[in-house]
Amino acid sequence: MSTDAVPSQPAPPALAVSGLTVRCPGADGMVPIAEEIFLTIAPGEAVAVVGESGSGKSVTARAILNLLPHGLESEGTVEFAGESAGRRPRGRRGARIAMVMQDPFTTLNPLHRIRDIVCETLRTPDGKRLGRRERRREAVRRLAEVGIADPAVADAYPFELSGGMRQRVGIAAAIAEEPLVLIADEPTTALDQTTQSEILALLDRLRETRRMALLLITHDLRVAAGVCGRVYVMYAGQVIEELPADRLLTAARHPYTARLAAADPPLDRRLQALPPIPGSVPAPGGRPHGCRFAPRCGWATSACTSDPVTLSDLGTGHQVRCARVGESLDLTHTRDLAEVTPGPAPTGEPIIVLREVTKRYGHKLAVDGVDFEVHAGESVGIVGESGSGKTSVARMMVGLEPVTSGSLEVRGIDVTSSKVGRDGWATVRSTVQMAFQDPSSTLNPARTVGGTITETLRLTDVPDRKARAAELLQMVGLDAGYANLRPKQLSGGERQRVAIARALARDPRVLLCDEVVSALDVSVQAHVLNLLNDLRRTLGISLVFITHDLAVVRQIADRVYVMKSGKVVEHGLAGDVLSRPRHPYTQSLIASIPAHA
Amino acid sequence: MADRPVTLSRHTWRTLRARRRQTPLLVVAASCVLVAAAVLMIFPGVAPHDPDLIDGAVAFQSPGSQYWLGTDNLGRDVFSRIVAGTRTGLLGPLILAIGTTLLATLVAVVAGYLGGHVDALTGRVIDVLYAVPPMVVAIVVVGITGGGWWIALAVLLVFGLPINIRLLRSAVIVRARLPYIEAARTSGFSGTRIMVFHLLPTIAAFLVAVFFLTFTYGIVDLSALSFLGLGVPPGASDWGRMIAENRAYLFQNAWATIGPTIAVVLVAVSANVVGDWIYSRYESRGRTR
Amino acid sequence: MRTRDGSIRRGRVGIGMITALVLLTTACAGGGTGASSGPLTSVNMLTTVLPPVLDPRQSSSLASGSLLIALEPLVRYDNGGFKPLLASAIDAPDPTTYVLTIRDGIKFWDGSPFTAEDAAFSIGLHTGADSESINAALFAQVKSVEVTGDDKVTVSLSAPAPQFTAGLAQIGMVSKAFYDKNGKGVGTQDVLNLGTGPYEFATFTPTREVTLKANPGYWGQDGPAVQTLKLGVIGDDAARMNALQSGEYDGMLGVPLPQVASIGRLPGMRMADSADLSVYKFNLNVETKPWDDIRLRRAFQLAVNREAILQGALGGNAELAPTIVPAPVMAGLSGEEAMRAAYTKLGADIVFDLDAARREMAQSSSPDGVSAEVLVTGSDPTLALIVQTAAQDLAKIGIKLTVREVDDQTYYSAVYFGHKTEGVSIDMFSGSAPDASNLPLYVISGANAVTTGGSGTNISDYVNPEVDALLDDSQKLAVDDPRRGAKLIEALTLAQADVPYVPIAFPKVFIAGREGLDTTSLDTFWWMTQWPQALVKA
Amino acid sequence: MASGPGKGVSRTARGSAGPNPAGPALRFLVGRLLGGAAVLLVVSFALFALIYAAPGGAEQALAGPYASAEQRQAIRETYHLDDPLLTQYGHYLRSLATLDFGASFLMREPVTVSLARAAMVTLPLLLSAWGLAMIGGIALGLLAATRRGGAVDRWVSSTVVVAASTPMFATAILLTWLFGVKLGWLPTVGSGQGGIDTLRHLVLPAVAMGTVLLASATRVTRSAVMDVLDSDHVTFARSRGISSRRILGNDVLRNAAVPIVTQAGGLLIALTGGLVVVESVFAFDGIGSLLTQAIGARDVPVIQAVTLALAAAIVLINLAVDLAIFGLDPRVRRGRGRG
Repeated sequence: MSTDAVPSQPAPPALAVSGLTVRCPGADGMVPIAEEIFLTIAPGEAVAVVGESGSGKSVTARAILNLLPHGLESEGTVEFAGESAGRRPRGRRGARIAMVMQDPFTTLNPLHRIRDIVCETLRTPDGKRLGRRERRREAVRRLAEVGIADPAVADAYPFELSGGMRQRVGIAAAIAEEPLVLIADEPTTALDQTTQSEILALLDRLRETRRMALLLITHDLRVAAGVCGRVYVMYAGQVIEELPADRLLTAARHPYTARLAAADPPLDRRLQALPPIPGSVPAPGGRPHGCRFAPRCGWATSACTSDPVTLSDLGTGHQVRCARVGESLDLTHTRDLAEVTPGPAPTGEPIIVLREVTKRYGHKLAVDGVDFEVHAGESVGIVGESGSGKTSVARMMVGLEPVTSGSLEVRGIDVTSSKVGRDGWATVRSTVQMAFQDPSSTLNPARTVGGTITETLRLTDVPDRKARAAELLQMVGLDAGYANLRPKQLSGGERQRVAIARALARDPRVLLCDEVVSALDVSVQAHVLNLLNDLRRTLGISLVFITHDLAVVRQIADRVYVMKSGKVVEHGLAGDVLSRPRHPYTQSLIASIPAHA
Repeated sequence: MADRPVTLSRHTWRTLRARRRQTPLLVVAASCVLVAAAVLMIFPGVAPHDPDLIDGAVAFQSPGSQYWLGTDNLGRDVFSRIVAGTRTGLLGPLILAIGTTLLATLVAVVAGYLGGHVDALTGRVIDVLYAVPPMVVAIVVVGITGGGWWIALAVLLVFGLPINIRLLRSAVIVRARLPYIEAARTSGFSGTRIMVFHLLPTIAAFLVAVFFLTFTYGIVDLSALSFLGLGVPPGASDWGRMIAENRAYLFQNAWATIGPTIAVVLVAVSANVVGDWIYSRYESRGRTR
Repeated sequence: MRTRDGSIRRGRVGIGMITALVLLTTACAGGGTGASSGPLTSVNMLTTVLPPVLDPRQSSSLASGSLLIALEPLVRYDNGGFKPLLASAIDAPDPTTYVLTIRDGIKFWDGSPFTAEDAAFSIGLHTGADSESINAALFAQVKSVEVTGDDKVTVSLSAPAPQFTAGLAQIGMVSKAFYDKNGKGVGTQDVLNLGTGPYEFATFTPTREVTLKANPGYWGQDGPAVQTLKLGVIGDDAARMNALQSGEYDGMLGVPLPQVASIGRLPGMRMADSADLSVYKFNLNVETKPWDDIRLRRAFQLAVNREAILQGALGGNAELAPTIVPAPVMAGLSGEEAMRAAYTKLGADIVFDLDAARREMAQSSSPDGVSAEVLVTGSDPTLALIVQTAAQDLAKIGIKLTVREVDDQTYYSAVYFGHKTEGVSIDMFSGSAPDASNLPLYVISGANAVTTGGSGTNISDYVNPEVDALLDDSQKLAVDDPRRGAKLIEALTLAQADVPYVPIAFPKVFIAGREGLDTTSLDTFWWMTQWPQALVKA
Repeated sequence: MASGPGKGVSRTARGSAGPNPAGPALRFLVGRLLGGAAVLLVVSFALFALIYAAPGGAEQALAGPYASAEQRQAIRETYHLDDPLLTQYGHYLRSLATLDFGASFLMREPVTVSLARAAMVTLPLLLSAWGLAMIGGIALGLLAATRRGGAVDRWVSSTVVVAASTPMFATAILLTWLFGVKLGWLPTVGSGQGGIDTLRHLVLPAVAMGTVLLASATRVTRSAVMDVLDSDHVTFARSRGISSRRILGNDVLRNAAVPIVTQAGGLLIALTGGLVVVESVFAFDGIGSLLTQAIGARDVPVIQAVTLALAAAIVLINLAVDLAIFGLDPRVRRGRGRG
């Protein structure tokens, strides 16, 4: 990736933010979410702000544009190319600074055609809005610049385009008035791997051709390192480190940044265990006095917790907010983590066997003739982009979706045949259980955590359900106290663990995980992946792991199936498939993952 | 099935914004009114006079120490009749609200969860009932059959169902597809168990909303019906009927009409206010984000 | 029908105009518009009922107030007697034949002459078993109606009917040619009707409003007294009050009893009252258990406090009723002293004595009390008030009455036609002709009981051969023979002893009018007279 | 890095938009009309059976209390009221098929004439009340939503709650007493003789009917507008420097229009319920009074005609609402279900 040379003469920074604090109404009075944020971007430079959810990075972006939602207040100075934005920056928005938002499916006005969205802000020299024909012509030109060659798209409606297309339209609309700074708030999180790399490449190209400053907000370190020159790392509402991008994954000096980088699963090898970060991000209002990361930091000392820590400059554009910055802490980095040598694939008897299974929704063929097996004690990964049919395969295995044709046997019982009686389903249920993707809706909001698990235990003949529930919670690393909490009081990671505990309540032979970690922060993801590996070892259950993230599947699966548009294009040992892919699609998938150290 | 990966929970600070909403004064006042009305309903004996005592000699007394709101055309004490009127004023709407909530929930949960032809059939039936305004049907049915109070209630109940079923059904359909319900299905729970113990608790807020909305419309519609002389027997101390009977004597004793009107409005407003407040407090529990 | 969008836009424009208008009207003087008291060119009067169709067959008693001033009858009622109008003379050679001489030179509004054929046709509308006319009962005895000469019509009856002349005074004469031309459409909003009267029909909204305009070419001498006349019906009490107060209407013919006090107190409104040929009464059906027991009926009669009902429910706007025929009407026939002696005796028999009532109750077939549901109709709120007042006293002796309000149809079908009540009913029965025999023939004549296949007006199904005999004898006597009155009084006294009903009161008829309108000369049969002349004469 | 032309253009965007655009609209329209017809049939039969079973009959109204039994029987024959229910209904359906709604027993005029006369009085009342409720509701809703949480929002919400809970007849009585009798500004009775006079007569009843529904219109508008204001595409529009006035008109109102239009249909239907009460209090000879009078006289053809007219109007209103949504929301037009 091109790292940008420092601009020759010290032109005023395209964007300079200092002392920016955002408060939101909390229980008693206004509670700060982000404090004393500072950042500068030179024209044409790409800078990233990285942080996990709850770090305040997204609200900072909104504060810069003064687009805070109802009820939030902000203070501090924001300057575009030297002049202060002041309280009413409306004049600046669009012309000087613009934004691309995260979820392409809700960013565009559903009732407007694409050409009207793109050219809405354009004016003729004498200030009038463009006529219909000029709007259409201008839209086609601008869409071409963001990589949409087909002129028909200009007349289409947003709901007729794919996620990637809509994001391109969003970008075209945002840069319509040649802004100095473009803020991209998690622009690719909602997209597939291949589309993600295309959009990032597009943003990079636009930055160069238009000498536009790019501020990329993301939770993905690899994306940040791959696209930007400098990175600000935020944690619990504070900037804790600023460093050049190439040092992010290898030479971070703040413990949190190092552990965060390490927790990111590598693609090329499988680690014994991913180094997790214990505990969870402190919520605004409940933040510790001293260094905010102290409670979770392995190297914390009394100095860290006594008084607030200030930034110290290490030169070459590298600043750290850590009390022990002087000492050289032995921060382990990804490259020196112990690798596990992949043992031979365990050869237990097959539990779930799929032969020529197809699944049709109306006129759309989701799954087209898939063969698949899961053996006892084995961990199988299914990888594919959205729309590849991997989730449909999972749902058929667990009986949530009927099979259109082909055979699907679970411990000898063919679920496709009509005469699967009550006890037939009972054995299927006790053989395979499922954990779901969205942490916020995987648990019943009206029930306590303990209630959910004891309710599921009702189907087993466990004598003392409460004790068994506590035991299950222990098994997934949560203490018994969690039993009487409500799902709303839990973090995303904790909710997924409870979901796994619920699945284990039926002590199944196979645990089916459908994108279980894709909605979690990297550090939390590490926890859950380690938990799943431990459960495999201790309980001897087999895993079916469905994900779109190749690096994650590398860490958990023995064998891997790669699916595209309803077909299995390649399958084999994880090591072979991921390091020496034979099918061109697998190769392009692997290539689209941003390079890393 | 487009299984696009779910985005990170977008703005965690939004969940912080649920400020601790202190109960506003208006809601406290409204609940006092409702409690007072309920007490009067249970102990009508509290009223200063016998509401049905007819005494021609004291007809049309204006409000004074003995008769707080004066007397009506037959010399009955207006205040006592308003107190006695709480029976039909509150009981009717209460029965209507409970009946509608139970029936609408039953139909909505079953149709919403099972889907398929059951849902399609319910949809058709709702379209039929939806096409006929409840008040017109009530007037025609009660008018023709000379039916009493119970028939009026039954008609309003049946024709009040469609709107509420639609409201609950859309809430159920959304929740029936969420992971925690699918998890219950994969765990092997029976359909009924899922509907009652898993689905129902999450739409509790909507049940409250339906209950209070029907209660308020019950007050308004039932008093309108008795205003037209349908439902409650003549001479009964029912607010709607009192308003209808005493409107002709607006000049002798205006309070005989204004009194019950204020009673109807007060109870209806209080029910509305309390209903909205409970709904907003409850609603956050049902939501997943 | 306007398109939806069109109407929305116009609706929005409409709203704009209304608000502008409201501001405009506040500028000019508020209050009513028609209250100018110059020479009376137009009179708007409220009334209680109007016909659904401007056709004599569908209009009886009060509703005919709007018809008889346009479709003139053969003879005009004139305080007690009948003076010839379209018929110059009526001769009755024998009790069962009447010969009518049609006056010549009478023209319809369109100039066509009024002939004997028209007269015969007009009477014929109301005769015959299959007649659809609401007044058929008055001509039940008519066997045939023929034209016997270019200005003569002979009517032959199957039995003597002293009320025949009173019947003639109630039906308007119409044009046979007009009816043949318009058939079923006669009397509807677009067709209206053709008559000879001083006023012509202008506009008509069924049962709601009739406007008439003066007929310049009227054949007779007392021609139209005002240019335009409007008769309106307003069902809602408060709306009626507002209409009178805001001056949209100049008065009301037949003010409902509950509103007599408040309308009377309206500024500039004068009220006159006169005795009405109708009676509020409780009916006790002698065929329905347990009311077939005379002692129970007597207990009921003793426990009804008629004085309290008169003060409370009727607001003093009525007179105590010793029997079912009002005193002045009976006096007109049987002479003052005979009526007074009989009425004081009848009145003395009906006394309010709870102890006596309890004694009767003890010896009756159901000593430990009885309960009954009494139906009332919303169109006469006084019925409900009477039953509520009476129920309070009756409860003291164990008779529990509950009230149920039903719509007119259910009430008529249960009380009058089918007699499907629980034995006790309340009604206000009005006579259909200004003759003393009218009420007794309907109420106590065995022929009108449902059990004998009659019309059902004998609500208590009271069949007493002696009473029937007396009534038949009275029919055979001449119209103004005092002995006819004596027989009627004897029949009423006999019937009263068996308590088939408990007469309560004769309501008064109240007529209200602004200054400049003389309401004193109008009585309960205003609708058979030239009431506009009487109103405007002052 | 491969950054070729976007591959992900979904098929429908290119060339003709998916199956022919009229497909979903036509199928939908026919479905609605058939549904509506079925509804009318069910309603009319239910009514017929009800009146058939009810005590009393048209002959009592026609013949009057003094009529003899034979006369009443004769009338029952002429209007064949004694036939069994199904034959009577069959007879009625046959005449309905030839669009002959029959004549009113009582008023002897074709039912369509009396219905038209009544409709000329009721329609202006209905539409002005509906107009008032919708215009007022949208204005207040917008006001409250754009000043969310402020004094205006709280004030509007509380007054709206009171308006929603006051029965129509209570508002009617209050208005007539205040404006009609006390101040004498406006006529309180009757439907006026055309032109300005009719409009003056319309004000009080329209306001009485409108206030109750003003409340729900405001609530729906407020919540719909607030949802749109919170949505991402409004934030994206503001981030591009588009003026808030233009966003309000072009973005917020258009997106909030769908729930508002659905509500508008619901309001009009609710209004038909309140007709009877308001027409009796203001002595309007509209459809409400016609119905009450017809019930009193068991005038079967008129009862049928009025109820069918109301039911048909409701079916048409629902249809109009769906067509309006078709126009507003391209997703519905392309058969992708409601936005």
